[in-house]
Amino acid sequence: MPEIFAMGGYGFYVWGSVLISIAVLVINWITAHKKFKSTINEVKSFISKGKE
Amino acid sequence: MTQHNLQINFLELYRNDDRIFSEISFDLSEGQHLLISGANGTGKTSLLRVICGLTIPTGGTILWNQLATNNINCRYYEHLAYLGHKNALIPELTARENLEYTFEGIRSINRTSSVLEAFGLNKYLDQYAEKLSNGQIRKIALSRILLSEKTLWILDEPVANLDTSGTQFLLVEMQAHLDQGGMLITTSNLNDQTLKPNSEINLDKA
Amino acid sequence: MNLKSIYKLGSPPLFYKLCIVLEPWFLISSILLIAVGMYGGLFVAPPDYQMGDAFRIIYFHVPSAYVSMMAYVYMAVSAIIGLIWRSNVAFSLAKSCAPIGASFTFLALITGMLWGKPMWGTAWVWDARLTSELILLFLYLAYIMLHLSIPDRSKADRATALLAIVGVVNIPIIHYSVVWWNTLHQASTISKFAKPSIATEMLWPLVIMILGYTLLFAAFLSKRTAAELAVREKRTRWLQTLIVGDKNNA
Amino acid sequence: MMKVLRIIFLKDLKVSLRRWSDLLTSFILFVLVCLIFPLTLGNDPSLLLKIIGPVMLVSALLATLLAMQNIFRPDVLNGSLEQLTLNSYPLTLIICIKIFSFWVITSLPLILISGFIASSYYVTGNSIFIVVLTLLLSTPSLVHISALAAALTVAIRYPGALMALIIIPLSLPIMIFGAKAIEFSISGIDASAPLYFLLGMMFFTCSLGPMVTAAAIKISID
Repeated sequence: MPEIFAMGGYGFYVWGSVLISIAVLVINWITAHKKFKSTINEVKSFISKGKE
Repeated sequence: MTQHNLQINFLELYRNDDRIFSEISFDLSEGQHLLISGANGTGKTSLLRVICGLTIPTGGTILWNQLATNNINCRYYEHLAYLGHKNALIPELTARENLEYTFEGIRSINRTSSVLEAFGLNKYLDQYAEKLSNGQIRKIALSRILLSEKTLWILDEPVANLDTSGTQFLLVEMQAHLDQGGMLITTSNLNDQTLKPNSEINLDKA
Repeated sequence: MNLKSIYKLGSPPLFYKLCIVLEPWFLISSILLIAVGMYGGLFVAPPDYQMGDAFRIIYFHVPSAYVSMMAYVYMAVSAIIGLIWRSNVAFSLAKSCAPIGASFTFLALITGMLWGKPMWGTAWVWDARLTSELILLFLYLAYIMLHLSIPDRSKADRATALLAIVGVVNIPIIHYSVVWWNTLHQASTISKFAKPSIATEMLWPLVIMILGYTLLFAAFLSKRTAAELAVREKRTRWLQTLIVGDKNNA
Repeated sequence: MMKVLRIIFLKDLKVSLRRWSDLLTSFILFVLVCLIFPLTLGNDPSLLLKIIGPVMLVSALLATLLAMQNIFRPDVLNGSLEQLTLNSYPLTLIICIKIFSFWVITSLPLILISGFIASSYYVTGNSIFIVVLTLLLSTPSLVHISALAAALTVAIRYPGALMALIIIPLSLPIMIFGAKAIEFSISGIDASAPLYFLLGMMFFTCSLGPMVTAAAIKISID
């Protein structure tokens, strides 16, 4: 198993790019999700405020 | 002269979800004067800008001689003269140059001098616009409207910061314009009846 | 799909529901595809004769570069549709494309530099494709900054749509002027990014990764577009019933 | 028709001449930036000959960026741009005239002085003409791109940084080919290839630029 991480000496670069890709994509997902949540709540409050 | 008319139906404008105005419909034909009244901030200026085509409304249509104005812009503007709160004068130019700047053709000389005489602007013609007082700049902007032979005049609070003689002359000119078959849309936030409009739209209602 | 149904697709309520429904499917399928692609790329594919195992970074660089380019073109097309038909759907699509596209461009840049380190010794080597990727990032930043600095939403939508159209017209010009400029300086280094005639077991993970990244882009896009559309259609009846109606989103 | 356009053009020239401070600052910036490089880099001819291309183009870009910030801004503030949109001539034509008058005001002096600056960089013979020709061909494109950026950011209070962020990526091809044209002519190679590209870019931006800028103006003064 360990030689998999070695990646023929370039382990740092390959796994580095893997980790960065996953990190950026996850951050992308989180921001998209959070933005969706906050917008829906904002629209909800706008609707309830509009109702009174 | 063909019979011009301006038709507006169900105009509405929302800006970032707050309603500026909605359900505005009216019909304006030659020789008529429409007054748009209402307190400050009820959307009078926005309504005028929408009619001029400067602002695109969220809903509703504007028809000039039964043609939608947004696709016949240039022909509509041939008949339109608009004066907003800003006096559209270039400070670096003299009053005379400002007057000539937007004219398409040579005005009849006596017509020009009579208007300028009435507004008492003759001796300020060669001064830079930035040196003139607010009232005088307003008069120059108004005289540009009076001298432009356009059928539809849209004036935003024309009598604001005008002295009495200027106001009198302006009223006479407006009446003359209406008699010659011109059309007029004005706004005023003080509900005086000096302008004697044919029809009125009040934007105060919610 | 005759024109009528395509036009119907543009109507906000249907598009909003579509985004909400499709988004989890896009996400699940893209995660699966990326998992398979990563496994194939990192472990199954044989090492490259020249680059050894470092070439596996291509499985992360090429898909993100592809998606970043596609995202800008997608943004420009929806900007054009938005300007012509003044449709809120198109404007919210264009606006939500920008941050996602920018993040993928950034990803492509980072993996490109990590790629350059083992291959050419230095991270930044002014390679034609990397440089035009960097300029693409600046085009995205210009779009996002312009959108943020104009307060009135409908004015911001239309102004940024113009910028997107001008940007997309200039992308090929910029790319080929950078390529021309690059051939003057380093005619020798053949960029490894050129479509290598690689063996099939190296190729299929790449195709799967590109597909996975595209679906991921679609998932993020539908998530953000739903949010943008909700903001723009706040006052409409259909949205209020939808928002108040669906409990699961509460 | 032509009479009115001539009136507008002369008026723009007169207005710009009266706002001479903007005209001068962009001209001075160009000369100063071209002056700073020899002072900081020392004056051995081989080095200066190498850097004249990029120096010329970059300072022309900075001068245009600075000068074009107030092409539309004062007119929007005093409302005269609205009057320009509300007349019976298409806005694209008026914007074309306005941009041309600004090009004459801000870029023409740069082009005229660039010959002298080139000779101060030990450039000799035919390539001084090439330097002037390169600037002549590249400044219209820069002016049109900056006008578009100015139109897009006219409604924003501090547009400086955003304008640069919009202009520089879009004007990269012009910078690359301009610098290459000068470098080719100095090192004796025939510089017609990059010059043809600059000519192409000039026609491209001068034909489409005003249309897009007019649309941007209509959006900004909404």
